[in-house]
Amino acid sequence: MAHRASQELHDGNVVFVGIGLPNLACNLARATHAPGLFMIYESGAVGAIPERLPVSIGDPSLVTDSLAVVSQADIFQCLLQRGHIEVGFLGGAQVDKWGNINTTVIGDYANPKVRLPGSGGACEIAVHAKRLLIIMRMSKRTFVERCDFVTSPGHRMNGKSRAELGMPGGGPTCLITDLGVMEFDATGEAVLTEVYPGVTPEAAQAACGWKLKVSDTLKTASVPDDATLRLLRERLDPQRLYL
Amino acid sequence: MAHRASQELHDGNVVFVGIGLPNLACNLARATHAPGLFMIYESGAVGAIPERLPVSIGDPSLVTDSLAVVSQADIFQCLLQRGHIEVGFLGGAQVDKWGNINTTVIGDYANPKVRLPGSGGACEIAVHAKRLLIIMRMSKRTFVERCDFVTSPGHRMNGKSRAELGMPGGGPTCLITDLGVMEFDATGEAVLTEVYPGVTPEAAQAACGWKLKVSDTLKTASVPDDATLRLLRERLDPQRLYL
Amino acid sequence: MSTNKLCSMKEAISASVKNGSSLIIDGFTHLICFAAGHEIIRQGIKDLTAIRLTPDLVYDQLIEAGCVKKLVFSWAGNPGVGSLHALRRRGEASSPQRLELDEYSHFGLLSRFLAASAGLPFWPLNNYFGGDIAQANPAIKTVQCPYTGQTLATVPALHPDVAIIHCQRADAEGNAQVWGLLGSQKEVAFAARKVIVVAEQIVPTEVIRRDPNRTVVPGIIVSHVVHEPWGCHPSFVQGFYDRDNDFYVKWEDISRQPETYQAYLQEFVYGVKDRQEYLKKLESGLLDKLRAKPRMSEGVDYGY
Amino acid sequence: MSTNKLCSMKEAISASVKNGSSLIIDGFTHLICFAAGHEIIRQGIKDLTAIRLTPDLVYDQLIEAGCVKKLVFSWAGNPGVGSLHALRRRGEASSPQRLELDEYSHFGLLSRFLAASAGLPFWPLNNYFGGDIAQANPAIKTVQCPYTGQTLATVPALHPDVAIIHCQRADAEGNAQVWGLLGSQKEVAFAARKVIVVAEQIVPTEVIRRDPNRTVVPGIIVSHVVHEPWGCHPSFVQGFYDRDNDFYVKWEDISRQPETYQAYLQEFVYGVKDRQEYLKKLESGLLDKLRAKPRMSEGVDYGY
Repeated sequence: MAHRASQELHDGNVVFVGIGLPNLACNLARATHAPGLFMIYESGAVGAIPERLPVSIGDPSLVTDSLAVVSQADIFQCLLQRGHIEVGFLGGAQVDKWGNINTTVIGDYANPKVRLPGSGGACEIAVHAKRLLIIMRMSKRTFVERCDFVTSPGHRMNGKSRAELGMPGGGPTCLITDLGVMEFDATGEAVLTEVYPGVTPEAAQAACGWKLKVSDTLKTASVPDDATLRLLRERLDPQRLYL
Repeated sequence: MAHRASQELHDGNVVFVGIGLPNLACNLARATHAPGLFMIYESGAVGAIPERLPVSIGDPSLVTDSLAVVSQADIFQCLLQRGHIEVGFLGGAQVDKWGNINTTVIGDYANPKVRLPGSGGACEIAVHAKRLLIIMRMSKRTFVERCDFVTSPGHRMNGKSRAELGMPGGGPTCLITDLGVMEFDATGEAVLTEVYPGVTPEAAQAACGWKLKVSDTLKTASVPDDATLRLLRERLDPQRLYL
Repeated sequence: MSTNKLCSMKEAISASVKNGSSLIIDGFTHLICFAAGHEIIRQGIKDLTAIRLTPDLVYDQLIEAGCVKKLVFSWAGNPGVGSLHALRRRGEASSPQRLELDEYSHFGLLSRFLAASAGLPFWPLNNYFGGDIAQANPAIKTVQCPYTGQTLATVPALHPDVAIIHCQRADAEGNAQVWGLLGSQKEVAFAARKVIVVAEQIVPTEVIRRDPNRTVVPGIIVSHVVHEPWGCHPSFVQGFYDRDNDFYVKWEDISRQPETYQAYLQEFVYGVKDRQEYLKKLESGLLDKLRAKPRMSEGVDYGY
Repeated sequence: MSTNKLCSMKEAISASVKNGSSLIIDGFTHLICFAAGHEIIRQGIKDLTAIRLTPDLVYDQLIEAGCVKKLVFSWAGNPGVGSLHALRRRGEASSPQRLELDEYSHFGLLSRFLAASAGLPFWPLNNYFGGDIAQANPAIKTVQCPYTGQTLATVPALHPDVAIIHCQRADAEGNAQVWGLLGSQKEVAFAARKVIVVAEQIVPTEVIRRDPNRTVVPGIIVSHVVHEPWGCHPSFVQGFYDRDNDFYVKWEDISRQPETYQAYLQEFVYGVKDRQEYLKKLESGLLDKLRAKPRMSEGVDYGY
């Protein structure tokens, strides 16, 4: 997933980097095809070039040798809300076919079955990033018909589109899973466009809680070559924090 | 005037220092009875201890050895609007009996006879400072029944009091002139409370465009002693920028 | 007016934090003052409204110790590792002692500090369209732009009773300098009614004055100054010590069960009288391992 | 993606500033880029909307040279000395060529930059009660706080077409570091559609990275970078050169009469091809007199 996600990051893109797999994918892209990937962290690091894989988005290695360190007010107001973030990158506990994401609660908000961490910066990233990448493992429990709580809005909320709601950012463009990749069609619905070698569309449907649209031109998703695998395992995440 | 004004500044006061005579008065207070006067300049210098008399409120001597240098947004939002400024200090081209000040135009705003510099930070200082000192030379031309333009509000504007307008600061407490000193009574009107030696209330009235209230207990204003004069002339303003 | 505000952590907390206070121990992964949280637990302060974007392990410990009535937050987890288990136990439907939660996104809660620090009653932000955060929290309202007619979200100003700000260095008057991640320290300090500055180093005022652009909190808004080296462990202080990532990982196991959690508090919080004793209890060699390898910036010229 | 944006002042101005552009050459007494203003005059650009809290001598020169149609400002004078005479001649009732004025207080105009830099359409401020500024300017409106019902003033976001930001040092990508007075440089840069960074020193990116907390403008929002030592004279650059206060005093006499004013422009602006030639025309010994006496700060530790 980290490898496939990294391919969505182009050299020179300004990326708002989240914790976990997004972090790994960004650092992989930077070590391979996108050395000029410009990484911004909600902790305040701008143009970070961490020497080690940052364990948290506030790791000291993000500060040392970054181009700028600014207040969180500047991150959210002057960079994100002002429209300077090209790519946002989120994961979650639930996602629906419109790319709405839940990281708040499983069950009822007032009386939750499981209390999750909450939004952090996810909601505003989903609102403002020019394009949003979502990275999540597939299962019927996580790819749901309707999120218990919409923390971060996707393409369509209670029947209303982003345009109708006046939302500035572009919304999700790519949903990267462990079985394949979905893109979003003109109505804002996720369409399976790639599967990993050996994965069938039926297997993807079996791990998805909604009736999955499948592209007519389904492709095979690219997998990492040996060099990339070595890079991931030996240099980028030797402690296997995310792999 | 600088000497008399300096006496309104108490040790430890947090003062928002304006250009010209206020600047000189603050530096005099700091050199005499108020060494801990805490000077903030709208340019961003906080806790400045200038080695020379700053020619402008953005002089480099305000930066060197100050306690903090902050953005102007922080000056106006976090320090002034947040209520941390105890004393503001303004001059002007016209003042009325309520302490309203004009530094914008003489004549009609759209077609002025004389175009003055404008507000700068004066309006917001008048709105937010806990107490405001005004320092101006008296004449019928400058102490007027009604200002041509109210740049910085005093105690009463178009018949409305500060309380009625919901204004946070305390308003003018002291109007220091070259003939004497006025304080403001409960209705917000200026009352002559002190005159310099040799000045009569009649002389003050002759230089004032409104019918001047005079205190029953009119006092003689303090004048600088020789040491203070020497300090002003030789050390604080040797180039006679303001004297 | 030079005033010496130096005191011990014990004095600063007992003078400022009361039962029922609203409190923020700020820091965004960086500069989280665990020493202050532990002292609050030792003093047995109750019914706190605990505020922070990212209630970290130290807030979870305050919750486990029974100090907290209400949590105001935007992301509650053990970053990169797992959950905050005391919070989780008190946040789910099955919990007998439910915590009051007041929940935002980062930008939303930050905006509450921005409003308060700027002396305004509210702050506008272009956010919360269509999602459920604004539905779940009635404090999030809207305002219409008087120019474009556009509807924007608003949050109300939040003025904590006490803010605790850790910094690299401060003078005895509380002029505090910070570098590396700034989080929302300036905003939180100006938002609060009372500010406690905790510093790795107490320096003469001349050191502060030599580099005034580094001052994040001016002493005029500070009431107490505490000298507490290593006061942030297991969090970090840029230029002083690294984040103790191993501890954050181990915490997942310690905190999962109430028994091991309480045992930890007994040993490392109740069982010590102050930060110095806490540091002595850490495994030998740990502080040396975490101590920062120097990476000095150069000075700049403030002359004229 | 390392992009080299270095070019001459001539190239930066001709690529960015057009007839009818809205423009801000920022700086609050500190870091006012006279070199940029002079180049705009030489290029004969017309109908500018010139924006700044404090239109200084350089804006007055732009007005005298006929480049400006509209001035957006909050305090227009020669600080500590007198008037801006070109502006005054075009601002009073008797003037044949009246300038359009859009006038605020400092806080008001600054708030227009704050709104724009934050990507919001307006900014609220607690100001303008009872006075005439809001009466005279219809752009100042009000909004009601959704929590307290309190009425606050608002100003609309202002996005200049071009912002010119002078700094002590920048790299070739426009990552700009500033110390001393910060004015509203960060806000103005983020507010603008296009940013030109002018630097006393161009440094390798490694120098910027060694002290990231000093970066005020990140290169990702910068389109052109100009190396222009002494580009602010007679204004000043902390750590490089002092304000030429004698010039500001002499200016009162030079600018009072259109004849002497035009003669000055002929000699020092039209009569030179660039900043280097301007510097050569200054009285000998002046630069040495103004050069800053060093007052170095110490470095801080960014290690971990």
